[in-house]
Amino acid sequence: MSETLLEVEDLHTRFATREGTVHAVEGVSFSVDRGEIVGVVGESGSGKSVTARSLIRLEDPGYIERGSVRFDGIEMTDADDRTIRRVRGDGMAMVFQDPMETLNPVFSIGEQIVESIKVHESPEKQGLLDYLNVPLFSSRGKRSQMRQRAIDLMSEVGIPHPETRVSAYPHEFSGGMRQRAMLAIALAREPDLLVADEPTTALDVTIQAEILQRIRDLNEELDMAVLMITHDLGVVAELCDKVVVMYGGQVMEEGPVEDVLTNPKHPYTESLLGCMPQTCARGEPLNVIEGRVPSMVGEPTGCPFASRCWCSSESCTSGELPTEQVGDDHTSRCHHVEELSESMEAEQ
Amino acid sequence: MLLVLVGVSILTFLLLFLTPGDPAETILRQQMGGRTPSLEAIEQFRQSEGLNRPIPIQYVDWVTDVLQGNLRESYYQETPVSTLIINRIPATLELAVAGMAVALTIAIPTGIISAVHKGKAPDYLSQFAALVGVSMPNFWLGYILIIVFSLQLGLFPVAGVGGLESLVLPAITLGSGMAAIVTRLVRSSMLEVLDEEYIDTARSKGLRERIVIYKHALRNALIPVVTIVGLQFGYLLNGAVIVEIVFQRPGLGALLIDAIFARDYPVVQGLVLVIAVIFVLTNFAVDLTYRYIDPRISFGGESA
Amino acid sequence: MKNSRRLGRFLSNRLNVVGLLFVSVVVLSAIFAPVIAPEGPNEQDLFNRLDSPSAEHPMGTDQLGRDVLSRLLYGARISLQISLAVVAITLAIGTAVGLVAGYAGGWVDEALMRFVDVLLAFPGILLALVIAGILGPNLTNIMIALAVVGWTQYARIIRGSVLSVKQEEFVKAAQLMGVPRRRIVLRHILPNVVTPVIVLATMDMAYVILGTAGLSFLGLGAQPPTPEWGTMLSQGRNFVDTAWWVVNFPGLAIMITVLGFNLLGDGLRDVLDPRDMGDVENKGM
Amino acid sequence: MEDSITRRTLLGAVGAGGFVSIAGCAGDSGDGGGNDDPYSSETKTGDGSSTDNNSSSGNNSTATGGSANVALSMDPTEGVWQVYGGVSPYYTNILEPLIWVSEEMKLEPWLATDWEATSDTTWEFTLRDSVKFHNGEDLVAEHVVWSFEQVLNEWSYAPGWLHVESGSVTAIDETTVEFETSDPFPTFPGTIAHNMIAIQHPDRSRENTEPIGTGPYQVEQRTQGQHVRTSGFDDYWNGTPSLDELTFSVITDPNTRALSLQNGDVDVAFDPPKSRVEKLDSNGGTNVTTQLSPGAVYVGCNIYKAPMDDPKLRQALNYATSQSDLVETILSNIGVPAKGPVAESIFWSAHEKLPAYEQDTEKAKQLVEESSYDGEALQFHLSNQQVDGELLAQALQQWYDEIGVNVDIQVTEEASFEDTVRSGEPHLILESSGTNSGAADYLIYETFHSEGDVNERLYNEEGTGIYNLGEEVDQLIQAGFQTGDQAEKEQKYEQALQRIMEEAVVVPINYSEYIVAASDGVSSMDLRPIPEMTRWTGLQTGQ
Repeated sequence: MSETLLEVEDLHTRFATREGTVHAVEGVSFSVDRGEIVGVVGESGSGKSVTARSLIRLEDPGYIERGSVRFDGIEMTDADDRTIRRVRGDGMAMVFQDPMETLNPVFSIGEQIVESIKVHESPEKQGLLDYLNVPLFSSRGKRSQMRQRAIDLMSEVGIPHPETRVSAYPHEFSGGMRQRAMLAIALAREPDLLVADEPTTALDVTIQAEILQRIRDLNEELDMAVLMITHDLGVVAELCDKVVVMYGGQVMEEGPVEDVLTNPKHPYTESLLGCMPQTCARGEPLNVIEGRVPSMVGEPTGCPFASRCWCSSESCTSGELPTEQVGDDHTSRCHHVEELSESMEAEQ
Repeated sequence: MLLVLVGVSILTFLLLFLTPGDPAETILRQQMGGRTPSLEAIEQFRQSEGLNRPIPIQYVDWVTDVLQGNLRESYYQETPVSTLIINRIPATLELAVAGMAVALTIAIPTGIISAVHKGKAPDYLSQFAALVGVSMPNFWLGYILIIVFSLQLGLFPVAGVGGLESLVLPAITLGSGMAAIVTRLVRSSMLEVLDEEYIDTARSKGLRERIVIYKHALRNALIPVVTIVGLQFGYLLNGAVIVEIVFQRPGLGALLIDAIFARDYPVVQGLVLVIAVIFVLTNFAVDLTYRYIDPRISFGGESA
Repeated sequence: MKNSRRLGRFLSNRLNVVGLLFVSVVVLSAIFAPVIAPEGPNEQDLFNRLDSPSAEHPMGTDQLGRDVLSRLLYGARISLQISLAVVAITLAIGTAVGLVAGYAGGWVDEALMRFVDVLLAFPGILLALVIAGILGPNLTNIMIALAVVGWTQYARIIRGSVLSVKQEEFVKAAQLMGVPRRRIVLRHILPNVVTPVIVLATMDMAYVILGTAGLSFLGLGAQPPTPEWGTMLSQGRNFVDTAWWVVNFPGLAIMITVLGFNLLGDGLRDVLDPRDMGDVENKGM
Repeated sequence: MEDSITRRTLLGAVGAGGFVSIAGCAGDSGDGGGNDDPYSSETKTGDGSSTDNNSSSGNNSTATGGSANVALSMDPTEGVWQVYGGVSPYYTNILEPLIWVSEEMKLEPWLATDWEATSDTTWEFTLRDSVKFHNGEDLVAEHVVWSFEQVLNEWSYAPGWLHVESGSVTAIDETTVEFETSDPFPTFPGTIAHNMIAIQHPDRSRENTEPIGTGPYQVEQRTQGQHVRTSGFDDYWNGTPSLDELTFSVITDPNTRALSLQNGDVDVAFDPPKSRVEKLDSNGGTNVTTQLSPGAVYVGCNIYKAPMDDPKLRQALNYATSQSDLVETILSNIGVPAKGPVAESIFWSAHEKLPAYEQDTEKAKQLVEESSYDGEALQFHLSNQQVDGELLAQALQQWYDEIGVNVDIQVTEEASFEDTVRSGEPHLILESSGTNSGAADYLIYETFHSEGDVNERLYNEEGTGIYNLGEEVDQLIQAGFQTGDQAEKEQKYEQALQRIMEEAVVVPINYSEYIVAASDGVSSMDLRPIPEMTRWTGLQTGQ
């Protein structure tokens, strides 16, 4: 049953900036099974968003230095444009963080969903004039059919009065409604995997809960796997089956949610948990692209968390990080796993 | 807008009073085919034209006439200024539209290519070409085009107004400078848009890059372009004066030059006023277009 | 430190270097014209008219047998003088109006800005053309005309900047502490507008040179025998195909200068904080 | 009729610059009228390219059909021509005056076959028989009366210019018209031998811009500011027009006119730039004809403005000038070096007898030394319409500089140029003179007489003037002006001109020629000293 849908292995994504090369993602590996909800958690600048973008090859202006992203048997890192488009069109859909900016302001919501349906139906045949809705080049009958489908999708994601709102423009929607619309755009492609990059960060708490609920429902109804990128361990706890904790472009800890949250095997996870309910301020927008992650400029050495870690030792500042198996499907990348377990047990 | 128009009319009217010396004698001498007018004739002319009265009253008179659609009569052409202007508008309009078409035809693809290949050879090349375009005095370009395309290749007539063929060179001359400006604009606008999140959304749908660029990006990138292009209409009028002289097109620009040199003040005033009004109205129209292509701006909003 | 990095960035773009080079060539020509020029700009030789380029006359001779190269070199002085003068005047007027409007606010601001709107309702060169045409043809009048048309954009930038700086806490604080207005303005506002103004002024140099050439072409230019480029180009137009050097060298001189200032302006805009340039555009009616 | 030969026909008087056009038609001369031509003789014809027009335009036997396009510098559709239905009689041959002006600047009977002065102030004109208007009607006296009334009412200056008031033109019978002048006006026939005084049919329409004239070509289509297309008028009284279609295109820029010809857009181009003449002539496909006009170019000295009031300085300027160098270089050998201010082709110009100031820089320097000049910059004004004016002015500036005289050149637009001149402000003025009609006396009167147009204002207000030497010259000019005797006129004017040149009131430059370029196929162009009077009836195009 637990068939692997997405397999990420030793992924390195970098950015060339004036200040130097930013190592945004540095050897990340994890996997997502069909129907599974996996959370990727970390602070702003931890490389989790870049990881998500790399999966569907939207890492530009960064570039994948090495590693592999295998989706449903397709190696994404060296796929041609056509293959990438096909995967985007019906395999892997993405929902971005800020719904205020991810919808094209000049096209109606309906149009943007319809486009998604079109791509899904025939990813190869994309005529520019058809997509521009130039009369002779796009069939009206087909369009109204797709429009109906768009309305269905809108109601599926919980947009009220979809018949009237289908021709509304993004600016006429509230943030929550926009994120639902984004969800509809993603669902239009009937994806096997939904990559959600902080989909609720920019929203009110109540709406956040609704959206998360909607994602969970979709996951159950459609058997759609979800990769949830978030900085909020609460979201992870509520939604995910598995969690990947990232810091400094590297995976710190990975394991079943319950395991990791109740029994963290990495100092960083632990400190994350420590600040969980209130201190984790919500979403300063992550901006790896402009190279504002100076800590990640240059070849990383040792553990990225070492400077902030309470138990760091000399061994932490250089060399490869070990990957320690700390439980069933639970790994931690820390030199001090042993001591950590001991001290934690002692605390308890 | 109304306030601006009032200001425009005042300024236009006052232009006449920049004239060094007494315009009456100059005008009369020309009306009389070069003969020196007698002092009585000058006085009489001042009387009949109301030049003796206080300037504010002259202005009110003039505006009253203008509001009734009466731009007065040319001193030398013995034709109402409005007729002169209306006769000349088609040639200029044709030129402006063709120039604009040339500019956009060159600028939009170039701007897009430049933006898509930012920092690479095509970008530098088109940026440089665009700058060369704005940096060339357009009358020089006009003559070069005449030499190459008319005299050497024999493709187009040297001058005049007629079919499409006589429009080609003037339109290119006029359009090139404008093209340069618009190219830069399209480029920067495109670059800005390509950085937007919704472009990633579009790509993430599995859309072809072509559709992403020409549908999602271009439509947004054109919003500021339309504004500026509209505001650049004045630039076209600026250029039209020179192009009309180079290619001997009897348009508003040529009329203005003749009128200025002949001190035909009613024509100068009428033209300046009409051009300014066209300009203001264009800006207003641009505003409306803007609302149309950018759904975020609602119709019926304030327009002050 | 920051400046040297900026310089590095400026020089890293080849187009900027080209711009700097062009402008330097023109400036040096202007300064050293008497040294470099083979002849005086107005030395005629009626019996060697329209000679094609040769060792003696690298750019040939014109309708009166004058050395084209020498005239171009001296012409650089004229072009730079005109554009510097116009830019200086527009800058002075624009700054004054912008500061007054922005700082005074209220009806003063309203009145000044309406006036700016009115001026902007005329296509620039056309208005300059009418003004210069009515005043009569000579360089002074061209400068007046271009200045009348040109100052408005400076006024807008500076006013906008004043308004935004006025909102800043430290200015309010300074005001409360009784620091004289003049000091506040000079200390806090001017530094904020220097960047956009420098960029605009550089570009304006180009605009003025081109505008002068256009007006000269229409017969409103320099009085003979001034070796003004626009006039040279315009009067050489009878020779487009018979004596190309008479037309095309002045044309190139204008183009290179204008191009140089444009490239330089672009480069400066990129290097100096680009964010400051945001509000240069006018915002409708 | 050979074309492509540079034709130096030294003919009678006529205007060079279009802008002086009607200027001089004033004056109250006392020349005898009648059929007698005041400018007879003394003309030599360079080559036989002309035809006797009374019979000739009737090249009917060789009528070939075809079409031609003539590029003009003036706009024949300008508003001022509304009185004629919107098309100018200049150049187009659509409308004709009572009297034409011949190759020799003689008055040539045209729509009128004969005229005579019946008293000091009355003239009787006999009209030609069976002249047909374009609408098929015959020309009768009433039409002439109507046409004059139109002109007299349309142009405020017309009554003063023609010395005829509205209402004083009457039809005596079908073919006889009587004119009553407001005062004795001996040059009346010469004055109305002018394109602007054309005869038209009362059915012509101002509103629909439909001219109806008697000329060899009739208007087919008129596009404001662009062109007038005409077709041959088969019932023309003076021969059959050779072309089916003749178009006049407006191309105001001289260079563009030349380029258009080179490009084959037009067949004939008036007044191409002198600098292009060689190219146009040597080019395969085009050739150039030049024709002496009654125009002259000279530098006028404002003798009432210090230091120009010193004759020594004025003479120095003359000695500094080489007319032949100017003609040979700047003017590309087009035009004739001048010795006086009146075109050599006008019989009283006294060209032969005037003293020549040969260029003599040393003498000039010495005169400057002796003069009251002390280094101030002299203001040298010229009009922007003056063809080659800036080049001439700059060449002079250099020569004057060599003798130590500083000159500042001021080019002003035509409109204010005349004002500036009459204000007495400039020291030196580049003048050009000419006439568009069969009358030329005003050339000397208006410029050098104290009550002439140029000097009148200052003379009356301040007792000064510009170019007027005073009582003696005034009397000579007055005498020449009023005499009917040609020998006496010649003598009086000559004496006046002698004084003018002795006192060096002017620095003569050249007598003007105008240029017409045409494609090689074009032949039988019938150029006249007055370019506006060029005849097109016999024009042939090779193709």
